[in-house]
Amino acid sequence: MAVQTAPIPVSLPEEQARPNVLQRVFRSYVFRRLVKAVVTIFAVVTATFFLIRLMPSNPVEIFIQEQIAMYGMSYQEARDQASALFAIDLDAPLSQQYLEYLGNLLRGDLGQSYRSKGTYVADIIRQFLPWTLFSVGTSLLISFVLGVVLGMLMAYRRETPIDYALSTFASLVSSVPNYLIAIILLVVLGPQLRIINIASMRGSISPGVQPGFTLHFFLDVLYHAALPIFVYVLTTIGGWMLAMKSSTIATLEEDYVTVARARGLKDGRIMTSYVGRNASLPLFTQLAISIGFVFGGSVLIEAIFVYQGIGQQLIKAINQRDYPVMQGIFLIITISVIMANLIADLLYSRLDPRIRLGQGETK
Amino acid sequence: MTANAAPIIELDHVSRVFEQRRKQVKAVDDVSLAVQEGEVVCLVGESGCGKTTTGKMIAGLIHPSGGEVRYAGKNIWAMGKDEFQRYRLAVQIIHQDPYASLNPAHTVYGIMSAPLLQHGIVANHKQARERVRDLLRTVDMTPPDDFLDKYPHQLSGGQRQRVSVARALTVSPKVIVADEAVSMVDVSIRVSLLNMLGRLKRDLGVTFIFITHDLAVAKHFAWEGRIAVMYLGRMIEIGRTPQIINHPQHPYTRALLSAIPEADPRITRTKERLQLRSLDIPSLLNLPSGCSFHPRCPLFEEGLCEVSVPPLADMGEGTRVACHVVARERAKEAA
Amino acid sequence: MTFLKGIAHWVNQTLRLIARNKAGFLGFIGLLFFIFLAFVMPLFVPLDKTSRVDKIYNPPSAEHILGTDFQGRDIFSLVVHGGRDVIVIAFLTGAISTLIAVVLGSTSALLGGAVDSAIMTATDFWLAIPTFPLLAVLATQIKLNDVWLLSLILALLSWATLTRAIRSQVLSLRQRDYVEAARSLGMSNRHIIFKEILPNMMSYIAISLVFAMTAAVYAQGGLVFLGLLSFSDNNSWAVTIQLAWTRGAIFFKDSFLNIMAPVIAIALFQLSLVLFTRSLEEIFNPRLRVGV
Amino acid sequence: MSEGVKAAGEPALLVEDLWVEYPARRGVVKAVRGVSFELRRGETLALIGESGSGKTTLGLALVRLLPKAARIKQGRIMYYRNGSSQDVLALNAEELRRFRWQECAMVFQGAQNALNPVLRIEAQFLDTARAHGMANANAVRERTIELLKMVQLDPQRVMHSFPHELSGGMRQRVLIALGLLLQPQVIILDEPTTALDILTQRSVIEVLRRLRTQLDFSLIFISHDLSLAAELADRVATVYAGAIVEIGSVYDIFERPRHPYTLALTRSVPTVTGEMHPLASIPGSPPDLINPPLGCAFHPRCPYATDQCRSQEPRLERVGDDQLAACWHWQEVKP
Repeated sequence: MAVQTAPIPVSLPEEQARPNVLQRVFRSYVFRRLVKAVVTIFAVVTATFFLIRLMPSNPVEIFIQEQIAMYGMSYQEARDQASALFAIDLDAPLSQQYLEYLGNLLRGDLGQSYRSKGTYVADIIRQFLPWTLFSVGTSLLISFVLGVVLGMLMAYRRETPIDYALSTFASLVSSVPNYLIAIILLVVLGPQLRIINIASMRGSISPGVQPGFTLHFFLDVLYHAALPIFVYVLTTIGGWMLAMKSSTIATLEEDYVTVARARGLKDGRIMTSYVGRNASLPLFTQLAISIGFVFGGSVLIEAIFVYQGIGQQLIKAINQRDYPVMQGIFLIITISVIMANLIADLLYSRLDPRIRLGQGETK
Repeated sequence: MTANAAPIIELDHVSRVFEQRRKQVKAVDDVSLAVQEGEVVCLVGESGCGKTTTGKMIAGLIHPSGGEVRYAGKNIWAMGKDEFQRYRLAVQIIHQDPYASLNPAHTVYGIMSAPLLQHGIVANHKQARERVRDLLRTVDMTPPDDFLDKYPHQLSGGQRQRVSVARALTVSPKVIVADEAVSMVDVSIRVSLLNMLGRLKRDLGVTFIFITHDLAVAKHFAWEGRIAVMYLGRMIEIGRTPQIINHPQHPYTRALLSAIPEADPRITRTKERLQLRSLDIPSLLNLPSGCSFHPRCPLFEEGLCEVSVPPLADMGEGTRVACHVVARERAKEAA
Repeated sequence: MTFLKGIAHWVNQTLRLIARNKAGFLGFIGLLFFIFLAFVMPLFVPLDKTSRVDKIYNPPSAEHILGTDFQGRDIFSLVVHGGRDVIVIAFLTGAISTLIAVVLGSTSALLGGAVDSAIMTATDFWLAIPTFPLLAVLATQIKLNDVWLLSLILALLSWATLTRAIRSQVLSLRQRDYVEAARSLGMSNRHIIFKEILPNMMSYIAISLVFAMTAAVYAQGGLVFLGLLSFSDNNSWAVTIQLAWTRGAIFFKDSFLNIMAPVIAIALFQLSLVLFTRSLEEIFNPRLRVGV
Repeated sequence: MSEGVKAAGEPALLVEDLWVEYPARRGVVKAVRGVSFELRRGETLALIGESGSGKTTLGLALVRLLPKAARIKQGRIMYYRNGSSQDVLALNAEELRRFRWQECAMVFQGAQNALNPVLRIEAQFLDTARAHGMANANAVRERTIELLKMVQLDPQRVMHSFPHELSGGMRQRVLIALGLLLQPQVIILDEPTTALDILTQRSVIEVLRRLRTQLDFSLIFISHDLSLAAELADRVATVYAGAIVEIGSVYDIFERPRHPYTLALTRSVPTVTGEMHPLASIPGSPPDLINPPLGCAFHPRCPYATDQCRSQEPRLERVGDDQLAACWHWQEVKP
C-alpha cells in the first residue's frame, strides 16, 4: 500500500477549552466557592443558634445570681429586678425565635444586647471587630511572609548551624500554646524585667487619642497592638517555617529546578520564580486552616493583653449568656474566617495555573 | 457448546466508562475476546488504550459498565459468592511496578503465607513455610531461605517481581494476567523474568493474558499465541502473533511496528517508516468520530472513516481487523 | 520465656529506633519524665491544701523548692499533682478524636459515594468554622471534673482535620497494587483493612494522635484560663495558672514561680509531645525496623 | 546523517579518569569510577547502561549539576571550542553558569517535569535567554518561533501554553528546542524517550535526527535503551558499575562487541523485525556500587571469568580500529 508523504505533521497543544470557556470555568469555580461559603455560613448560623439556646442557664438566671451574690438581694427581689430589665420573651417556641432571628438577619439586623439595653450587636461588632481584624490580619501577613523567607533560608542552608538554630526555634514556638507564650512575655517583660509597662499597653488606643490618618494615631495603635501581634506572629511563624522548609526541600529536588540550573539561570531568579513560587503554593492551602486558628486564638490573647477586640467581647458575652451578642460575634468571626479562606483559595487558584483550569476541585 | 469447549476467559462486548471531571471517559469500548485454556494472548497498545482496564476486568477487579466477562462460560458478575471466589483465585494478576505491588510492612514469608493460610491451602505455619519455599524455588529464588524473612525493600526489582509471581502461584491460578510485568525491570533481568514466565506457561499450563506496550516483547512471549492490538479503548486488530508481526494490516499496527526502534543499527536505520498525519494521540475525553484513528491515519478517506466505527472484520488466517479501507481492499481482492 | 524474650527484644529494638532521632529521643525522655511526675511522684509528695496567710508568695527554700502561692501553698506539690488531669484529658481526647477520624475517614474512603460526600461535607463545614470560640460556647456546659465529657467535646477540635487526612491516606493506600493483589487473592476485607492498609498508616495515626493531644492540652488550658470551664477542687496546671492569673500573680516579682511553674510545665509537656512525633515515624517504618 | 566517525581532531569534550562518589545510608556509593572518553565534534555518543550503573551521575557531573552531597574525587573535564579550551571542573560559579546551556545544554530524564509548571513556555525561553545576556525580547521570540517550528510544534499555541497543557512528547520537543536556544556546542540528553509512547518516541527520534543534519552540535545521550543507540548514535559506550567497559562505533558495538556485558546486552533485547531467536539472559543481579566486586565488576555474571578477572580490574584497551574494551578476555568474546 502506498505510504502517504504527508507534509510534516505539526502538533498542537491538547484541545483546550477556548478562552471564553476557560473564563467561564474559572468564573463558575469562583461561583461554586461562593455558594459553598454562603451555605456554610447559613449552617453556622443555624447550629450556633440552637447550641446557644440549649445551653443550661440563661441570661436572666445569670443576672439573678449576680445580683444575689453582689448585693445580697433575695431571689425574689433579684427576679423582679430582672424581669423589669429584660424585656425578652425566652419562653417563645425555639422555632419561632429561630425564624424571627433569620428574618432579622436577612435584613442585616443582628439584634440588641440583652444586658445593655439599647446596645445593638452590630454596633458592638463595628466597634470591636476592626481591632481584631487589624491585629490578626497584620500578624498573619507578617508571619506568613517571614515564615516563607526563613523556611527557604533553612532549606537552602540545610544542615548548617543556621538551619539547626531556626528549626529548634520553630519547633519550640510552634509547640507552646500561644496564651502561655503571652503570659510568659507579660510576666517576664513586665513585672520581672520591667521592660514594658503592661498597664499603658492595654486597650486598643490610649485615652484621648483621636482616630484619624495621623502618625500619632497610627503609632499609638501599633503600640497597643504590638504585644498581641508579636504573640500571634511568634506562635504561627514556626509552622510556616517548617512547612516552607519541607516544601522547599521537595521543590529543590524537582527536575525543573535542576534544569533551571542547567539552563544557566541566575540563582536569584531560580530562587524566586522557580523554587519560591512553587514551594509556597501548597502553603496557601494551609493558610485557610491557619486563619481560623489565629482568629480563634484571639479570644485568649485579647483577654491576656486586655486588647479591645471582638474576642474579648465574645468572652464577656458568654459569661453573661448574652445570646444575641454571642451569636452575632460568633457569626462575624465565622464569616471573617470563611471569607479569608475564600480569598486564600482564590489567590491560590490565581497562582497555580493547574488549578485555574478547574482541575483542582477534584482534591 | 459443551462446557469443555467454552473458552476459559471470554469478553463479550465489554465496555468500561469512567467518570472524570464530570465527563464520561470510555476507557474500554465494545471489546470482545475469547481465550482458550493454555493459550497466550498479548494485549498491546500505547498508554491510554485501555489494555490495563481490560486486564483488570478479566481479573474481576473492575466491573464492566457494559457487556459480560465470562469465566469457563459463566458471567462472573452473576456468580454466587463461592463460585466467584473460585473464579477470583483462578485468575491472578501481576502488576507492573515491582515497588508498589508488595506491601512494605510484611516479609516475603508474610506476604506469601497469607493467602495459603486464609484459603486453607496449608494447615499451619510449618506447612506454609514449606510451600513458600517450594514456590520461591519455582520462580528461581534460590536458596529460598535467604529470602523468606526479607522485607520487600531489601530485594531488587527483579526479585520483587519474582515474589509477585510466586504470590500469585500460591492459589494455583489457571489464568495469569501479567500487566506490563517486565517493563520496569532492567534489560539484563528482563529476559530471565520472561523466560521464567514462559516456563510457568509450559510446565503449569497456565493461560496468560500478557499486557504490554512493547511489540517486541509480545512477539517473543507469545509467538505461539495471539496478539490483540488496542487503540483508544477499542480492539483494532487481533490475530496469530506471526501474522500480526510479519503481516500487520491495520494502519495503526503497521505504524507501531514500523516506528519501533530496533537494537540493530542496520535494521533500524533502513526500516521503512509509516508517516502519520498527526503526531498526537487524541484525548479520551474528546474522541474523534467514526474510526478514532482517522485523524492520524495515512489511509484516511473522507466521508468514510470519520462517519462510522469500523467493525472487526475477518481477513482470513485468523486475523480480524477494524478498518474500513483495509476491509474494502480485501473485499475487492476476493471479488 | 521466649515470649518474655520477644518482648525484651521488641522493647530493645523500639528504643533503638526512638534513639535514631535525637529530637524524638529528647521528646521521649520528656514524656517519661512527665508521666513519672504526674503518676508516680504524687505517691510521695502529698497535695498541699492548707492556706497559710503568713507564707504567701514565699521564694524557693529547702522546705518549698518552688516557693509558695497566693495562699501560701507549696507550688511544687501543686505542679506534681497538676499533671495527671492534663495528661489524662489530653490522651483521652487524642484517642477519641483519632478513633472518630479513623472510623469516619476510612468509612468515607472505603465506601465512597453518598456516605463519602456526606462525611466530607461535614468535615468541610467543620474546618471552615473557628473551633475555639465554638468550644468556648460549649464549654460553659461542663466542668473540668467531667473528664470523659470534656474529652469528647475537646475531640471536636481536631476530628475534622484528622478525618480528612485519614481519608486521603486510605484513599491512596487502597489503590496500591498490593491491595489490589490482595483482593485478587481473595483475601477477606478484614485482612485487607487490618493487614494491608492499617500497618502502613500506623505512623500516621500515631503522629495524628500526638498532635490531637497537643490540641487538647491547648484547648483545655485555654478554656480553664478564660474561666469558661468551671472547676471545683481540681488541681490541674491550668487551674493553677488561672488562679494565679485572677489573683494577680503576674503583677508581683515574688509571685513569678506561682504562675511560671505550671506555665513551663505545660509548655515543656507540649514540646515533648511534638518532639516525640519525630521518633514515631521511625518506630512504625518497616524499612527501619529491620535495620538496613 | 553523519554516519561514521569524523576524522580525529580537536574533540568537543574530553573526560579523563573521572571519579564521583556520594554518601548513602549504607556507605559511600562509587557512582562513577575512572571514566575517560572523548566526545568528537558533531558526533552523537550514546552512553548505555542499566539503572544504577552511574550513567546519570556521569551526565550530571559533565555540567557539574551533581547533588550537594556528591563529590568529584578526581578527574578532568576539558571543553574545547574554536581552538580554546576550558577546564570545566575549574570554572568559578559565574563561568559555570555561562558554560551551562550556552556551551553545554543538558536535558533531563523524560522531561515530564523539566519545565516550571507556573510559567508559560515563552517565559521560560525568555528566562533562559536573559540569563545569558540576550535582552531583546523580540529577537528571542522570533528565535523561539523558529526553534519550535524546527521541532514540529505550532509556535503560536505552544508558546502561550503552560507545561501541563502539553503532552509528554510535546514537552520533550519543547525542551529540545529550548536546548538549542543558545546554540550550544554540546547537548546532553538523559533518557530522551523514556516514558513516551512508541509513536511519540518516533517523532522525537526523527526530530533529533533531522536537527543533527541541520545544525552543528555534538550530542551525548544517556539511555538504558539499546535500540535508541542503534538508531541515533555514531558511537556507543557501555557503562557498567560506574565505568565505561566498552566504547566504539555503533556498528562495532552491535556487530562485534568485545566486552561480555555488551554482548550479553545486545543478545537480551528482543526485536520485532527478523527471525525469532532465543533471548539470552544475563545471570545474577546488577552490581552494588557501594561494594563493587573486586577485580572486574562484571565477573560474578560473566561466563568468561577467570581468577584474573576476580582479582585484577581490566582497563580500557584498544580492541579494534576505533573500539576500546575493558576485558581480560576480549579476544575470546565471540558474538
